[in-house]
Amino acid sequence: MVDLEQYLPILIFLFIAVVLSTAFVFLPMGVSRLTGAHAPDAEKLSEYECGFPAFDDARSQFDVRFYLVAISFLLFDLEASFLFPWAVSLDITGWTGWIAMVIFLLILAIGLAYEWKMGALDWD
Amino acid sequence: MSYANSLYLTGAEIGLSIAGLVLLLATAWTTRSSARAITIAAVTALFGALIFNLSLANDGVGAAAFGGLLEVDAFSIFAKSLVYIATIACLIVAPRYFEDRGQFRGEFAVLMLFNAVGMGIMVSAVDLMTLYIGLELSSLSSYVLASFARRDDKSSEAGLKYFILGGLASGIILYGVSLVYGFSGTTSYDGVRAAFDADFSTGALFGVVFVLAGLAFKVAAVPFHMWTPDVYEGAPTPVTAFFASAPKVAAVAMLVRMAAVPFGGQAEAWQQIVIFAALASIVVGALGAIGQQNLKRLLAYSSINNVGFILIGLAAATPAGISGVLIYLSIYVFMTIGSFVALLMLRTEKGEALATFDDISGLSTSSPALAWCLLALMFSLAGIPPLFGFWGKFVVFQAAVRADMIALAAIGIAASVIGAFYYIKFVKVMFFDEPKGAEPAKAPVSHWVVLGLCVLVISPLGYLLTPWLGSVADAASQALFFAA
Amino acid sequence: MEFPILSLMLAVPLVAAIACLFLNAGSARMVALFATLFNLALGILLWINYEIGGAQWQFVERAELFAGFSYALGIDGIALMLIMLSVFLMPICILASWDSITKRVGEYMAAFLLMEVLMIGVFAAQDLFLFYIFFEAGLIPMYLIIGVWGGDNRIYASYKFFLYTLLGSVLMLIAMLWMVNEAGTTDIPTLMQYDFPVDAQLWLWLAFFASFAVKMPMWPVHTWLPDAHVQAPTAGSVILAGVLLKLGGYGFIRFSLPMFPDASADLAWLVFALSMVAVIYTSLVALVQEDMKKLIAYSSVAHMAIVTVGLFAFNVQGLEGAMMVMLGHGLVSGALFLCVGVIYDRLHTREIARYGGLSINMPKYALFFLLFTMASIGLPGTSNFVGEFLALAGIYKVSTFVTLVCTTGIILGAAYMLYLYRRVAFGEQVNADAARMPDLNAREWAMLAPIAAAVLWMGVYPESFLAPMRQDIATLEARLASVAPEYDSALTVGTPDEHAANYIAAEHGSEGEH
Amino acid sequence: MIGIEHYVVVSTILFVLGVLGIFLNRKNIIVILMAIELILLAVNINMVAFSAFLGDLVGQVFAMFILTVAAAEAAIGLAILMIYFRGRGTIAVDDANRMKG
Amino acid sequence: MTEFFQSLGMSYEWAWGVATVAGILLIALPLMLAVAMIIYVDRKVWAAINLRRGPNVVGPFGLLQSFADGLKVFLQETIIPSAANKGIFLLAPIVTFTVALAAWAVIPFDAGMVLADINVGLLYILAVSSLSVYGIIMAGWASNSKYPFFSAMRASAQMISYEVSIGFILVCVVLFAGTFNLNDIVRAQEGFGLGIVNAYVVHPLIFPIWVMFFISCLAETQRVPFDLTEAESELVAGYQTEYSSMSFALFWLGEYANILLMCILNALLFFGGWLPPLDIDLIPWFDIPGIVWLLLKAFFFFFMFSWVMATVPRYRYDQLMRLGWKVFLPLSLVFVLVISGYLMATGHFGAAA
Repeated sequence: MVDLEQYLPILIFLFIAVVLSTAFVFLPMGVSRLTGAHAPDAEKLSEYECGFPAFDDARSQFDVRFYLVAISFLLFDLEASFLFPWAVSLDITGWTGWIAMVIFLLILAIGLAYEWKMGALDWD
Repeated sequence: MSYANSLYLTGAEIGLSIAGLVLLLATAWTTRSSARAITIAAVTALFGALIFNLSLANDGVGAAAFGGLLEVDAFSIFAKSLVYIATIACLIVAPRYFEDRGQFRGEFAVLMLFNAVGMGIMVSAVDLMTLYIGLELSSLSSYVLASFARRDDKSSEAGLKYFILGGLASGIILYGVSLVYGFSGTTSYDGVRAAFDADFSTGALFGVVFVLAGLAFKVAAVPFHMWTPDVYEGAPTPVTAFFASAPKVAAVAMLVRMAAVPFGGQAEAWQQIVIFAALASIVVGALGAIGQQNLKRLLAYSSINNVGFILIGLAAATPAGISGVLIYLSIYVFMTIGSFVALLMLRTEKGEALATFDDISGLSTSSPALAWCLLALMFSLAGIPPLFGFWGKFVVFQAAVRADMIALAAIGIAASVIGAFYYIKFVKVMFFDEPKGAEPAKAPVSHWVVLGLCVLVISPLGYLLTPWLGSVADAASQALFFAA
Repeated sequence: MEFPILSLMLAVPLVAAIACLFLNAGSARMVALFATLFNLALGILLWINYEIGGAQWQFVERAELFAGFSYALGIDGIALMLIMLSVFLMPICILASWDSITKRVGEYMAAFLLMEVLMIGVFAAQDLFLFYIFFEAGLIPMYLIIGVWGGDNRIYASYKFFLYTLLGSVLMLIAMLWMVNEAGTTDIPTLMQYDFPVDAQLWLWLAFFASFAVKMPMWPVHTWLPDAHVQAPTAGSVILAGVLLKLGGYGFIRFSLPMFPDASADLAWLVFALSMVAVIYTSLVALVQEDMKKLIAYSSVAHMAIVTVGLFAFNVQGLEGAMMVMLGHGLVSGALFLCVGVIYDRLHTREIARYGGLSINMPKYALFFLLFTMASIGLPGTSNFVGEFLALAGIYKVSTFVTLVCTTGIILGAAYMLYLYRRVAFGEQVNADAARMPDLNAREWAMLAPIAAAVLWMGVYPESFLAPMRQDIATLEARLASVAPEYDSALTVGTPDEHAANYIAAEHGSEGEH
Repeated sequence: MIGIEHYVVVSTILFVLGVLGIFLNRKNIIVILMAIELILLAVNINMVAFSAFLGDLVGQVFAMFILTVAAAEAAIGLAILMIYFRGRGTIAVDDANRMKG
Repeated sequence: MTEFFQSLGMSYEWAWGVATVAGILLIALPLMLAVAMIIYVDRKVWAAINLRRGPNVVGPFGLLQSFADGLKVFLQETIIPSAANKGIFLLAPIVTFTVALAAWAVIPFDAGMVLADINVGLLYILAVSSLSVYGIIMAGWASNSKYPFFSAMRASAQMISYEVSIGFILVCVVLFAGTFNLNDIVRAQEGFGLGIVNAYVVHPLIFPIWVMFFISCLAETQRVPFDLTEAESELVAGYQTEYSSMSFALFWLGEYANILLMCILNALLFFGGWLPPLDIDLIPWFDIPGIVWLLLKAFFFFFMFSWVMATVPRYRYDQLMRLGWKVFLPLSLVFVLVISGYLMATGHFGAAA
């Protein structure tokens, strides 16, 4: 079994970090009320668009390529996750493991090549 | 066991994968006009795989590859051959359909190849992990295939629905698999069987139920059939033909292997489920089809109906039943591909599909040959002798009767009469009604060849195959039952 | 191995059928006629070579196929007679459709030839599943015949025909599967000797009954028949009434009775009850029909009810009578449909009221029609008389009541048939167009005359037809002997009265002593 | 101490939530995709928990495979959803009704 | 540290708890201090290269400039735009900053001087740094305003693009080290170069991947020349446009904390971490604490960050993506193969393996 105790400090760290950053967000709100800096008005609260009122919904459609990047990332990053255990056990799996990974990466590379050629990686 | 041997046994999959990858690059580096050439190359590769696969029947039978992840036995060779044949047929008829819509691209063939690889792994997997990989490889490419006609709203909706319900099915299977793994401590089929024989707890039962329910999704058995009509209707027709044939064969084969090997010792646990699914599928498939106007939708219900009959063979839980399932599957593949190819040929000069009963009314005068082929196919689907479809029903019911499930057989076969109602409606519309719609355009030779072959197989001449088919199917089912 | 004449009889129409699909109308007709005539010749050859009193199963052919399936053909006398009936009617059917069918002639002829194959196959099959395949396959051509070439309401009729029959036969299939599983053979002769467990027999019998009762057709599942008849083209009706209905009777005699004797005995009351209802009910219905074909169709139901009671009388007379009624009815009802067809071709209506006084302008036709009407009623000297007499005699042994009811039915039969004849052939010629109809032409002569001859032959010298069947019926009776019911009107040999009216002298009885 | 049952219960809850998310959700298809991911997540919890409990690595390897396939599945699902959206202009569940019968 | 508190009479559990909290504070508070100082340094370096003076008013040499800025934003009004999704809007900076802090939990400052000595430390860092995308995308989405939205899209696309190649690069390092434990990775570098240099980077196969890593770090943290997310001429202030007060500052803090983390990682993974540069006791530098070495190295890398910022023009977005997907990704893939092949061929695996 893994020594899970080592992870406890991380949990505590996370907790403290959350408390800290929450405090940073909310404290100034209180402070500004005390100092009187808190004075919102409609103009101030409208979204920023170079002085114009917003033309249309900010969350309009966006370029499909962002989405392609997201998908590519998803795939490549997860394929990378196979590399991590492989990397630390290469001495155990030996040439078999190496060849298997070469094949795997080759397939991955073919996918990349296809994407590349089909223009999924172009931004212009 | 050497790697060379493992690689040899999985030669078909490896070959197809390499072909798929090479063709993928080829599609990228050539223009769209090369799609046909790529399709031809894919067909060639599949033929090669088919022949190689058949050649394994002599020297590779009963061998496990990669340390017991995959097994090449008579069963897997049988199922794989069927899968390859179905895939080849669908590839041959696909180009015209997509060209009519200006959407034919080489990726179609590539996806089909990968799908074939996935299905090959599915049917020969003897480990839950390989099974999952094969299943997903096949499913993922299927989702894309379903929405391949991108500019068609229906196609994308079909793809979406197939994806969602397919994903759900995978999830359910996986959940079951995780329970099976947890309660047996292993993922190998033999190991699971041994563990279950020793101790079959409630949790394990849940696992089995989940796995079977998920697989029922994949084979479109009631009560997990609701995606089928929509997907079949929406997907491009060649893809629908494919869905109704190859993945169904693979899923059923996988289900059979699952039921027979890892859960083989717990037959009484799953038999009830299978019986229910079988009867429900027959009835729902038959009733649902009544009143359908869209031909593809009708055939979708027909496929649900047929799955019911297939499951009757499985419900018998005997080698004869499994053999019946395989025989039924083989005949079913030809029937269903033939039917869908015939639908594909029902197109106007402009390439629009003649999709409803109104469109094919009086077909026997405008296109007699096609009408006669459809007639044979429909009667065969209805299981009327002397067409070959009868033989499939015959063997599964024989198995059920031999397993002392007379009530099951009686209800099932009586329900088949309901199914006959809409099959003969097909005939009625083509032969008895006056022509209303447009005449179908001339179909390409490739379609005629595929259709002709299918009709030839399901014609009474098909019975010439029975001795051979029977012995092969028997051998295949024996492979399963003695594997454990 | 002797010459495979049965296979040849199957092959000839099959080849012709396939050929017809690709031929134009004229040559398709010729091919069909030639093929059926050739088959008729083969049939005669078959009859000539059939050795009466020889082996029970003759002309046996057998080829093992697979999974216990075998291609096994062979006939006994019963099958021989029914095959003869089929091959005899076929050329007549082809002739009957010579002019009246104008669309898709090739396909039509193909369907008919296919029917012939299947009918011969059913009667000749000696393998259970082979029988089933032939039996069930008949659905397809018949469905097409009714649906494509039928009348206005053909679709409804074809559906009804198809689904009723299919439902019946699939239940039979299940029973067959069970039987084969139990007995371990698909060989019909063996199964006929096999004793199934008594409790299982009940279910098996019911399953077979479901199929044969629909085919027969028995009340209340007869409703497809009038529809199918009315809508089918003339030749379709002929083949339907002439041969297809006999499949039910043949099924009883070949399967239900010998294979499940106990169940047959136990359920004979059911058959009797249904048959009695059928005889009376359908006769009454026939009386009020306005449509000629429908009338004849209902009369068929009544006649077939006589067949069923005859069969379930479990004695030689009943069985022989049932067979004779089947043969006779096959000819007569076929001929009656032809008669209807003849005038239908001229006026295109089957409404009785549209005709009248045909004996004036169509005397030859009226003569034939009269002969067949009389035969249908069962006038002595015609085929049906022999059959009905024997059947009723057989039933009389079992139950007086049933006989009484059935006889009433026959009387009713006389009523509606004569009523029909009167309305069509006699009376005033109210309709001008009907009055202008020409008499029979040569083709129609060629159709009707052979049937008339056969009807008379059967009526005058039934022995030619009974002889081949005698031994088989005896075998069947022997098989049934153990379960034969108590006769409620058993004719026992009486002791002569001591003092009869014409008594002379007992003392002089022993003249020999002197 | 946290035993195997706790993990199984959590995964079961997640699984049921996922299934319900698919069937009860009448708004947005994206939510359905997330529900599918949730199911796979539940499976992974099971796998890893069992693996740790049994001291058998196969479960964790399996979990890796599931993760990867889940990613591929998500990618394909989003791609299909995008095609669908382009054609239809909506991703509301109730609007997926081009086929009826 | 636990022993120290135990010696004060606490039970083990209490001692451990207090020690852990103390450790965390010992990391977090100096980190925030360091961030403040590093912002100052950044501006100074930049100014120096531009031949300006930089901040020089508040405190000696302007040293307190960052604190003055901090105080100013602290006292500002927090504006929450009316169109924003309030909850997510406020959550975004919290997530960003929390994540930025959390990564530090596994950084070893000296031999054994680490809060959580987990054996998959590198993986943990990779995982946590992936999470930072969430803060950005949440901010962009919740603002419900065009600039932040586009900026967030850009930022997340950019970050994930480079994360892929960072993943492969880290695999290369792991191949050499044979472990994911950061401590062990550092130890594995002891005397790596010809027995005297304590750094992976001297290896001809590693040097190129370090270059890639460094550039990827710039992209990952949206530093010049990859600062397209807040390219002022295009997107105003990027995804933080709608933020004000401390919420705004938290993004900055988080960003600089990440930058520092990257500097430290450079040092840990390629430059021997807390080890002295050479494994020879030339001057008695073995006596210098490891943390000093580490911070020195990290500072050097930070100087490089600033240096780049001051001298390199900004990339276009298409060039940025091209570099990530078409250059770094294939290159790093090739390096994975080459390095693993090389290691297989030489049998030269990491010490810890």
